[in-house]
Amino acid sequence: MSEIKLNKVSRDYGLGNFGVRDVSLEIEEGEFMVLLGPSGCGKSTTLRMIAGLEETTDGQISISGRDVTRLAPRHRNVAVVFQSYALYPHMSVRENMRFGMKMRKTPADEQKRRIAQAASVLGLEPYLDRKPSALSGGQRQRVALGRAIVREPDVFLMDEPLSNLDAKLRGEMRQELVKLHRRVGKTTVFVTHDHVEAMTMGDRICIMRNGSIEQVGAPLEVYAKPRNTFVAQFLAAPAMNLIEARLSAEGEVVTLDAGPVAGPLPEREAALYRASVGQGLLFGLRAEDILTRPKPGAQAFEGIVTVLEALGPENLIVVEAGEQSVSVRADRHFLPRIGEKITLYADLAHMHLFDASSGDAIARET
Amino acid sequence: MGRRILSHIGLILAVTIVLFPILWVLRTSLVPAQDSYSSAILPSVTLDNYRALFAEKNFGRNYMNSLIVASLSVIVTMPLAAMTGYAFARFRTGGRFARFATLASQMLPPVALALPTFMLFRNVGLTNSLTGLTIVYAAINLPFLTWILMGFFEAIPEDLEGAAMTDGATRWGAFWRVVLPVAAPGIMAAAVLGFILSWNEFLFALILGGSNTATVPVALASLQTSNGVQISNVAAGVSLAILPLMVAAKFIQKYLVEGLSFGSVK
Amino acid sequence: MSTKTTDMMRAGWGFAGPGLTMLAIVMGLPVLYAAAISLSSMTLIRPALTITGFGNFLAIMSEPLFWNSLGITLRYSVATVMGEFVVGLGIALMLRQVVAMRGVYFAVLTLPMAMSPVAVALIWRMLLQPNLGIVNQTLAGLGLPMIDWLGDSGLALKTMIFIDIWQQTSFVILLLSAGLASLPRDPYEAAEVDGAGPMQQFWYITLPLLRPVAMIAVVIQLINEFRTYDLIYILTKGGPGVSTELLSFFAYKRAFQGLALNEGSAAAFILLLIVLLITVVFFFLLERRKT
Amino acid sequence: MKKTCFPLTLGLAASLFGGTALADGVTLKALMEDVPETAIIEKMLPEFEEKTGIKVEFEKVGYGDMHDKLVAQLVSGESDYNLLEVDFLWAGEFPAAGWLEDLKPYAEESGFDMSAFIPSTMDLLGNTQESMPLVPMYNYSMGLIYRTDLLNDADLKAAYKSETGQELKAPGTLEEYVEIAKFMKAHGKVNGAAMQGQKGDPNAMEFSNYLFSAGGEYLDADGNVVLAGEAGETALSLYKDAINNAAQTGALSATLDDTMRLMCSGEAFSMVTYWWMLPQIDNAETCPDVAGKVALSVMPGGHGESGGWGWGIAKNVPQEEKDAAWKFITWVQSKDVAVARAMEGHAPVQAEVYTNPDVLAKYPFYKDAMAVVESGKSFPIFTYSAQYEDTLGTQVSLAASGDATVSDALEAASSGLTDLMNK
Repeated sequence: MSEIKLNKVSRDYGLGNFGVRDVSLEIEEGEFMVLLGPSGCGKSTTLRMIAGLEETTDGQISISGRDVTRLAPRHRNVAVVFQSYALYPHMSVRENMRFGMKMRKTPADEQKRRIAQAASVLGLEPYLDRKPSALSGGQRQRVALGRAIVREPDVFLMDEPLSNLDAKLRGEMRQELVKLHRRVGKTTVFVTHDHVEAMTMGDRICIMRNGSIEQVGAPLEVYAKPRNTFVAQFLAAPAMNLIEARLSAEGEVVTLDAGPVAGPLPEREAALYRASVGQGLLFGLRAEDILTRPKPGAQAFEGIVTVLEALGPENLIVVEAGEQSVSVRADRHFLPRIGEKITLYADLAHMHLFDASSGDAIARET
Repeated sequence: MGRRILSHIGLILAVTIVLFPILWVLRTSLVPAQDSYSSAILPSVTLDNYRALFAEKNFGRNYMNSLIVASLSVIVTMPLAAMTGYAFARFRTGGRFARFATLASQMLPPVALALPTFMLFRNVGLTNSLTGLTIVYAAINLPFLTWILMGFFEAIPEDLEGAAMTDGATRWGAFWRVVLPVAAPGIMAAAVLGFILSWNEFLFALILGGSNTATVPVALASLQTSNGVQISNVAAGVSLAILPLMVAAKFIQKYLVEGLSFGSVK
Repeated sequence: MSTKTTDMMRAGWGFAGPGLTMLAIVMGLPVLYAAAISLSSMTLIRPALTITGFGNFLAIMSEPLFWNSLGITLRYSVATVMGEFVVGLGIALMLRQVVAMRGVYFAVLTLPMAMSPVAVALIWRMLLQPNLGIVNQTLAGLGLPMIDWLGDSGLALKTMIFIDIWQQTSFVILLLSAGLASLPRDPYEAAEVDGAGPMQQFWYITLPLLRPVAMIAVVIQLINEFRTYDLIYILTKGGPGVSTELLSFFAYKRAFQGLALNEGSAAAFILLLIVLLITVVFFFLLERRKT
Repeated sequence: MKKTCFPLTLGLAASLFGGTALADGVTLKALMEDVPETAIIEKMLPEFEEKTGIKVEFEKVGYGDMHDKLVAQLVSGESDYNLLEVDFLWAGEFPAAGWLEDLKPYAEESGFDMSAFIPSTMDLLGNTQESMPLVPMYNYSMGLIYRTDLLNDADLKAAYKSETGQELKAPGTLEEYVEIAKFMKAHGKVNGAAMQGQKGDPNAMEFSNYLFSAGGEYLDADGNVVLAGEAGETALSLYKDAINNAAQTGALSATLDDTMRLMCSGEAFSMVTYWWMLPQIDNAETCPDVAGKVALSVMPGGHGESGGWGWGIAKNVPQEEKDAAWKFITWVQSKDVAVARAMEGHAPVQAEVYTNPDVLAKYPFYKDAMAVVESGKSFPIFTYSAQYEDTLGTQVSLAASGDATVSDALEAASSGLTDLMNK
């Protein structure tokens, strides 16, 4: 019932300066939608427009089928968790949580019940009477969450809520948020610039750039089928390797010429990409699709190791191949020396091709 | 170490320069009138100067007037200054022009304003009343306090109001329940400054006031008569005039520094 | 122009409305009235408000005494504000160095701010009384010559500048202390690591970071000093000769003693214009940095 | 005329809080200088109220603030102050601006005896055959107060004799006075003259005494400016000489207050001042160093500066208040009340008070005082008297400090006077 619909929504700052332009998006009831993008891409603005904190200059926003475009934030029944947490510094944890219910005239015993419940879920019981200034970052984060939960809003809106936490805590909170979402089951919009958060938390991801949506879809689907180089590169670290390439055909055989990686395409890929022969292309391959051992259909090439990052579970290697820097994700036992010349195998079964001028993916629909 | 000792020396010097005149005034207020100008430190001590001030000069009334007008004007002006400062800080209301025009309204010398103000106030029956003086002070202090408070509000994260508004508060509610309490130190600092300004103002108090509404500075100035300055009474009056601010110094200090530093630099 | 944020604009005017309305009525009307007077033939003897144009401005600008007052005012304001700033900054920095007694120092050093200028002038008049005042008595006691603080035309303005600095520095100390208190710690640590000494830290970190507060302090004080009136009124009445006749006192004399309300107002508006010009420069420098 | 443009809010606020008390019957309100003279009258007010049913309220402020406050009221539609205390310096300005009721008809109608007032006190306030803007209230004419003990000191006498070939005695001319004052400073271990050289009222008044003593005038009988004559030159030269060679350090910033303290502490031989300063200095309690050693005389040349306050009635008040104010004036200046005030130390303006046996018994020096009052000459009284005081003060100050030559300063003071009179 509490789905969100954005219909050609824009935020015009004047003088042709748009924060968000013509964004249309449907978020389903109970869905966890992640808005992902680099800073300044309009994701926070979009979120704030849903909340009513930012004016929508064009288009419509509806929540639960109700047009809220011109409604004040307080009439939208949404809860926002801010990056800075925005806890009321002059109120105790308990009062922070109570504030929203007080504003909505929730009965007192109901207030008490919800605060107690949220506090127990979030482990905040010992801190209820403390001021936010006496809490650690993680605790504040929980208070901000608690404050949103007790309100029992139609929609949760979270604006980079984890970015002020240290790495370990961030990982834990990620999982807790997912669990929480499963339990509460409320429609959630989550803004982040961190692709890991996006991949692990979202039911769907909406990737934005320059005020527009680039791609929307389930995490793995987007990962597997990025619509363009921007999405392809943004969604992973190390970013997808991109190499200028050309295809040439000779009878049935389609040959790839992407600098160091050159050779005939496997049969399936050959069929898929035949149409692009002669075009200016970008050849894309994720770091994990470059293998250290031969495999049928994988094209061998050589490179000189320039960087080796042993992460423990895996090693990240950068090699210099021809003029190209290529990132490789290798297993932890593969430990070449810097400067060593090694042979690698590009698994062309997982290759991507993009148009060199537009950056759009060459359709690989079968 | 070295630097700290040098600082102490410098500060003690500064304190001496500031304190000596004040202590000398206190001393002058406590010696008989004919010893006002003697260089003896305390030839004899008397409270006659104070007694005369209250018995012959109606200083008690002046003191009450000053307290009333200074307090009331602060009470009137603070909400207005807070709201205007908030509008300037958050909504950039009126842009630079409004900000500047507000400040510019303070730049005309009071001597040029006193008579026009008197005439306008006279027409609505607000001369010779504490109400009129309160309104003038509230207006005089408004721009300065607005500017000070603007600094505080700029330093308060906007998300706080966002949180309050999504929590169900109106814009006004967010301001009232969240922004104001958070800005409390700044508000206190501004209020103290407003009080001091009103407490010390002279020209408008003189022109707009009457016999029953004379404030402390007017009373002090009236001790400068054509047949001599009643310096011992002046000393007593000055001592009493700075008394409330000395008594509250600790409190004032705390709020002024805490309050002002909150907003002045981000 | 932009077509945006009518909602925010409405909210903004809603908040600013009451204050600005009050300001417009209580301050704005008298300012307009005074402006009208400055353009009229209104004197205390003939108090009809007949607009005659800029004659009053031309009249006073043709007087050497006016230019004398203007020159003195500029000198006075620049000297007092510079003095207050340098001394104030020095004291604020020293206050930062010490721990013990800091509260006491601070309380004393900010005390003059709480005193009415009328009271301050009366106090100093008493202390500097040339024959019996404690200052000259002390000098005499030390075998030094007595100094004619306010009666010597070469010295009177300097004495007034000193007295003004004595009182007004306290406000600058307050503002700068507050500014210093809110400076971030990190840049100093970074500078320490980079090998910067105390002087360099002051020059390259403290001063630039303090700039916004310092500019506010300077602007506020400039506005204040340009309008100085109470001090002259009680200390010198503009004398000896015309050596301390600041413009605001010139305007006052013209309006109330000379009964030429119109010319007095004109002088006041010229003063306003000068202050306005100076503040506009500071103001836009300040604003530009913010955005 | 402005009424229409007032926004409702102010009017509303006014009607809610506005606070002028409405009294039954007439209440007289006067702005008075906050000095003992005012307190003396204030104490007697219940008597007047009992007699007439008219309530009188005094609002007391400092001299420097009175003019501006009065002006603000008098230029407005209706003055709060109906009874006025007016300094002689404003006696030209106030009638010229049409702020004062002409009191001549009142005096004629009520048969109030104006001849009792010493003529110089009447002239001082701009009263003529044709009109009477003000009734004298209080006098502050100026004379010379000097130390008799120093004049009679044998050593000084001898030294003076050997230096000048003259006897040391009370001076008969201005030159002699300045001579003696300089001598005292050189030999007497005291300042020869305690001078109030602050620019404006103090030095203008002081210089006037020098001018009149030297036989000079501001205006001749036909109203022409004659300040820059030979006598003027002499007076200003002597004044400058006195400031530089006879007066105390800091004389150029000194006011009455400073001179009084100097004299009181025994550190000056003489001062040109208001005659009623004598009892304050000749007071064993407040000035033990000099009590019994001081005397008052008319300025050495025979004429000093007159000064005084007058009672006036504001024009912009209702008639019943004007009548009440007149009633008050006739009461407060009636013979009995005037004597009673004098007994408390109030400076009289009527000859018979000076010669009243009770008053003389209490204040024997009143016969000298009356001479001072009677011989007093007046500063020019016209619309811009107050401004002229400043113009003159500025030039005197410039000349005395050496920033202008005597003749230039005199010329400027003279042309300043001409300009203002023609304005």
